[in-house]
Amino acid sequence: MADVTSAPPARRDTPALENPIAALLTPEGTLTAEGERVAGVSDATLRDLYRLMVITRRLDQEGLNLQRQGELGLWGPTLGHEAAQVGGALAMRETDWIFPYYRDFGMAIVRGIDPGQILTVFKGLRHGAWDPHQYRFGPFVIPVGTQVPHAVGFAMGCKLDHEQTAVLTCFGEGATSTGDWHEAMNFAGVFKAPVVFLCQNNQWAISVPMSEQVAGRIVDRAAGYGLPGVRVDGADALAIYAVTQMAADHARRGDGPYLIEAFSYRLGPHTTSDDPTRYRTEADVMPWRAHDPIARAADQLRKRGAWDDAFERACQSEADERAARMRQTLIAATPDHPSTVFDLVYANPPQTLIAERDAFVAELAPETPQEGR
Amino acid sequence: MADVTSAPPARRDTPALENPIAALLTPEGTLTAEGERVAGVSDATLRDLYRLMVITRRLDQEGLNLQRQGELGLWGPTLGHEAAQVGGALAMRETDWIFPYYRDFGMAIVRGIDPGQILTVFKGLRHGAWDPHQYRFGPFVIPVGTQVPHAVGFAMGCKLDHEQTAVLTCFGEGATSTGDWHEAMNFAGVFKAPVVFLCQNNQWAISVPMSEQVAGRIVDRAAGYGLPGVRVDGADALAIYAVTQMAADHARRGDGPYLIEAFSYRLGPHTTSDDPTRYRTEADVMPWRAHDPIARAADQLRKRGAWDDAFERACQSEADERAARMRQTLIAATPDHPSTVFDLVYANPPQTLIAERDAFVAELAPETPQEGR
Amino acid sequence: MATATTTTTVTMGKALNLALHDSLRDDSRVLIFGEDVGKLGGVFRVTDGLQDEFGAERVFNTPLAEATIAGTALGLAVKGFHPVAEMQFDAFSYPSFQQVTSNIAKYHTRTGGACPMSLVIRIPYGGNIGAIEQHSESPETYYAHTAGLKVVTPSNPADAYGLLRAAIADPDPVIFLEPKARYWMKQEVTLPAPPESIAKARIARAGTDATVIAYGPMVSVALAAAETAASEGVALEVLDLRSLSPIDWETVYASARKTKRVVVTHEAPVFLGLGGEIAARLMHDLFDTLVAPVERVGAPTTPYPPSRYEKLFLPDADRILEAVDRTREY
Amino acid sequence: MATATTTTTVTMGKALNLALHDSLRDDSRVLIFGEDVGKLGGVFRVTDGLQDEFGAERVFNTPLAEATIAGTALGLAVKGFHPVAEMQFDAFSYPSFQQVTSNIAKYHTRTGGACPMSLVIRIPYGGNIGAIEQHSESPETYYAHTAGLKVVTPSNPADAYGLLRAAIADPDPVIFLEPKARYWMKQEVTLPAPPESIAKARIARAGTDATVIAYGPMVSVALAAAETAASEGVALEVLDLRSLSPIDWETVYASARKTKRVVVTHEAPVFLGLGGEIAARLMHDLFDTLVAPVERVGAPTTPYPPSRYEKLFLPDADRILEAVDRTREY
Ligand SMILES: Cc1ncc(C[n+]2csc(CCOP(=O)(O)OP(=O)(O)O)c2C)c(N)n1
Ligand SMILES: Cc1ncc(C[n+]2csc(CCOP(=O)(O)OP(=O)(O)O)c2C)c(N)n1
Ligand SMILES: [Mg+2]
Ligand SMILES: [Mg+2]
Repeated sequence: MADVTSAPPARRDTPALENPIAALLTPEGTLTAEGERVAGVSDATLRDLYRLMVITRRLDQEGLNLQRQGELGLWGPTLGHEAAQVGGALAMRETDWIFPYYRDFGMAIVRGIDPGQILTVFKGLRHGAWDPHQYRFGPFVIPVGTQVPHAVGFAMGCKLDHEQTAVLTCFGEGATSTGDWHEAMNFAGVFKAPVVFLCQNNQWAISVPMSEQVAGRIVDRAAGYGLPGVRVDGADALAIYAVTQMAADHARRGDGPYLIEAFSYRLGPHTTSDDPTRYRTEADVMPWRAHDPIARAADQLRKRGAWDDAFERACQSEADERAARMRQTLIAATPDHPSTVFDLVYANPPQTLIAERDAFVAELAPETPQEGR
Repeated sequence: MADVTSAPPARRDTPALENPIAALLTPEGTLTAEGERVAGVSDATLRDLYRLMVITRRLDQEGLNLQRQGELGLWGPTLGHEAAQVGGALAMRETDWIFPYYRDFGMAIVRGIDPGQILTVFKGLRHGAWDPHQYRFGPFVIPVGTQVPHAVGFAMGCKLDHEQTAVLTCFGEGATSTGDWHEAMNFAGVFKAPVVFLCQNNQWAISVPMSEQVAGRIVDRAAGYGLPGVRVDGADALAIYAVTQMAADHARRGDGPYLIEAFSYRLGPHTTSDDPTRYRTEADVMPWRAHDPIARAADQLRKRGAWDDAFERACQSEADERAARMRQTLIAATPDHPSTVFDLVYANPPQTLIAERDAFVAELAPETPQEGR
Repeated sequence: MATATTTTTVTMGKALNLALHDSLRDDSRVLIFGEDVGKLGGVFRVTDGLQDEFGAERVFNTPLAEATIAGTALGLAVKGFHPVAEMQFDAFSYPSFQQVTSNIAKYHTRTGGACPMSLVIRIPYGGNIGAIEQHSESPETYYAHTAGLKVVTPSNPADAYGLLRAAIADPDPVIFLEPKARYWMKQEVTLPAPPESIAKARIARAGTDATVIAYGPMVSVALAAAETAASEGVALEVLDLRSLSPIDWETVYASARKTKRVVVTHEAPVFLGLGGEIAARLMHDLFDTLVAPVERVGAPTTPYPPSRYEKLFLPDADRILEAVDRTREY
Repeated sequence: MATATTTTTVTMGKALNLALHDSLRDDSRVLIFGEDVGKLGGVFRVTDGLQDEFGAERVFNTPLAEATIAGTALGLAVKGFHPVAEMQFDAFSYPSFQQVTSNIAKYHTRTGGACPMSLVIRIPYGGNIGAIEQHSESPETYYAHTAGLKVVTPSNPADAYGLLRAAIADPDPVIFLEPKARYWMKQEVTLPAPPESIAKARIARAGTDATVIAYGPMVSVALAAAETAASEGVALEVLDLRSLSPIDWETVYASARKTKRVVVTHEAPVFLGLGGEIAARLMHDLFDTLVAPVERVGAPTTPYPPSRYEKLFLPDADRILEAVDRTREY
């Protein structure tokens, strides 16, 4: 409140924002030589990034297949997001939390959540498929932008508990148009919450292009909250990993929130319900196909001499084998008893609901969930 | 959509923001000599600003008196806001629209709305007391920040109608924390709506100081929407008038929105229901008392040799005389028939409501509104 | 498109599209905006082709911000436009709740009648489409309980056209609820049809033994139930409310007086659903006329279930018929 | 403050303040935040002195952003805190409607029960305080219709203390509606009292001739009506619901069975108010027991009127007694 008692006119100018991380990036949002040195990402980690991106893409492709084969009601592809999701998630410590958005399949994989279980949500078996506490990974949240205040609240709690926990939350560029996003950014700044905001700017919100969605640049909004921010090449897992790790350290140190804009492109449809041919041409997409996270990581490994074909083959076969398991898990997944819907509403359910449940079950028998389909 | 088809990595950097208006201000937010020359505000206008501020303060004081005397249920003083309200409103053309917030009593006066009528709202006689179309002045809106999208929508309409109309909307610094404010800023930027955002930053939202309310600086948020913005000394009516006029021209020219942060201090209580002694000391307020819009304008007039005691006396007596009239109007104001509450809900009321109204009126008789109190 | 009437078979989605088209054509102040309503034509294609024909000034995408979609609609209404704003799905109208409840519903009052809110907010609602969470809700109680709004929902293509045109022509704010599971329902209609009154209910099927009151997606279910009942010699009257606020009590009472037995059904939870209001009022005013208590068939007091279970939770013809039996065996 | 019980006369505002105080003292995970809850102690002083005693880490002001007050409460609940968030007035809870309806009410389901929403949202509600627009609304239908929430409202200082402590202790999200016109109502109470069950109704006055069901601000009005009725030899039973979701049907039915005549009253509009749900259910289940239709006494279908007229619109003892007469003369 110092500014409140200061003599007029109170300027309260924020000192030119300290943002050493920005200095480690080229204008294109990749690491400078100096940046790569400072970040000190090991070959092993870079190989992990590559491996997990290959797996993510393969499982994502399998998700598409399963949807086409009628095993899933819906699928939202991550194609083009692999670097942001794998790089961002891998950069966080195990003890850190992640509040993802609905497209963060790749982050869930990094966190070790069984992808076959994740898919049961898109099969319509349940609204959420994992225990957030077990994986320190929040549920996929459908109302756009609304997970951002959750992450900030959780981060405020980490600060209250004097923990060294950082919180990562993700969202698309469309989410930055929501009031919740702004309110949460401001809260994070006011409470200096240890949260890293990772915007996965894929330039599309379903059919709405960035130019009809975002006034100005998302990265430039950080300064308006007195926060540092950088825009990173969304196809560069190494850069995203390094920047996210430094931003999380920044948050853990108590220096407050950080905004990262990972700039890439949504190569696939919004979801399997979408028909992009109605609003964009192959000519729009084409230049971005080359902008490939996996190829980029392979190059970086080659440059480091940390690449060999055996490794590539190993990644591929692990991916194929995981995809097969995911398919099995999904197809084997059986619905819970429909009464579960009642049981999950409250931790301490009222008698009235228990009575409704019993009446429901009585009416149900001998029907089975299958018939319910 | 050019950016969408551009080759990766699409930078879409906004060109360094053109902001010639900023160049006309000192770091303290007053006009530079050059600024005063460019703005070319006439002595007559400066005297108008002074006169209207004196009237505003006098009527505001009378509002306080009337509340203390039990004639009003509530009053929210404008003390400390005179420069922003009078300067901002006077800078707009008659054909321009203003979407005010609940504290904009001074703007309503500039627009020629009968202050005695305005007070009937705070007497509890009606929810709104003027025809927005007659004065090109929206109603006072109580839910904080929600008038900002209204202004942007109206401005989008002005653009669709190819009018040379600019729209001014006001709000406090607390309102900048709301989601609606952000969504509206972004809409304005995306649609290049001819709207001027005037933040009356009085450093308090009831008991919440700016430091617990706003992360970063409000003026710095403009750049995040690709918009120009300036912070002006909130006690300098001349500067606010000049900047608002230039910003409105900017908007009329089709160059899009502009953000002005008028930085001052809430010298009085939030409203007559508030008790500031619970959260701030006289020591907090004291330095700001000298920061007086009316004294400032008087100095500026003296410097220009455009000041004389006769003028000062004339302003005072006009203010006193207007205050007396306002009091008369308020005290004379009689409640409408309570059935008006039903009549105002719809333009095309359903039969069901008309029936409810008739039943209500039947039950009412022979009661009178007075007894209803 | 000519104004001469033509008879064609259209889906409800197409009927709504034609209503928007004809409104844009006939009134230059009509605007359409929302998320993805432009080139894509909306996720349900209800605005298909409208931007092409009427231009991006009158039919345009907005940023992802429902509160301000509603708030700018208010501002445009003050400017003299007739905005038709789209909320992409039921649950995604909730961010606009403050703008709709505290401003749009109250602006006519607040401005002493000087600023009528001649706008429409279109909301696809209801379940039964196998969707993920938050895409299948029935929010009608939230809106119908809010004085200052009008709430309308069609049950078939012909009504969809007539009611939407009437809603756009109405000077008050109309929440237009579109039963998304019926977007693909086909019907032969003569268009352009004269605008419907937005406040009138409709007897969808005449009967004498009991009245089933339904609206939106449940009307066709009620009609199916009536078919079955007929085959068992029971003549059900099916009443399509069409307007949820206000309710056309005249038509409701007339039917209830005639059949003396009433079932109300909706997808929304029974608790504080419209069925409660209708049942309370009917049993109050026709306490001695009704021979059985009014039955309600709706959802239990839970969030909308995962889609795999939705058919078990949604009211179906069987549950409606069981309710009818309860009124008849009473 | 000692935990030995003491009997004192307190206002409802003070009782709520003590409940917050004792919850902060007894459970280190309890947090209090919202607009102006810090030094000011809230615009109604319900949080008076709490920041001084428990520090600005556990009792703090937030920016003016209700959606994120609710959203951060969710995040803090996941972190294992028990947030007690304040919305400054009824109508100012609407910006949080999406967070409350789509996230807080559904998070327990969405996380398979792993993340209970052990939080309370306090909302001063109701009219009768001579306030300007948007400070006098009764939003209970919006919340009670939303599955996944619990909705509670006290009518007197003793219940205010007990119910708030129980709400904070409950593992589910509780919308705690505080009848602001009763903040200054005094009562002698013994504190700390054992936490109330949050789901039990209460017979505020026993009677035999008719039951008046009320809650929050209307209970004292109903009791006044009962006094008047008594002087005329009519014994009214007054039932205080206390919990609006779930409703304690057992207690409601027992009273209705006994008196066979029921009036429900609330400040909210009659249309889709709780009275409709209660009337529909009572007349359905006790169709042959009730000797008269259930009467509803509430607000007409208009926005809350300017304060000068509010007394004419608010249900009062006379209108309740007229309704009672209708049930007795039926
Ligand atoms: C509040 C809300 N409004 C609308 C929707 C419908 N919707 C789902 S995803 C989406 C686009 C989101 O775009 P973006 O934030 O850029 O994320 P992306 O899908 O591109 O990764 C929309 C409009 C929603 N889920 N929530
Ligand atoms: C949405 C909403 N939340 C809370 C309130 C209660 N309230 C009225 S004014 C106010 C403070 C506003 O502060 P600011 O925006 O800085 O404007 P000022 O009153 O200081 O001029 C609050 C919290 C409200 N009116 N609307
Ligand atoms: Mg996107
Ligand atoms: Mg302020």
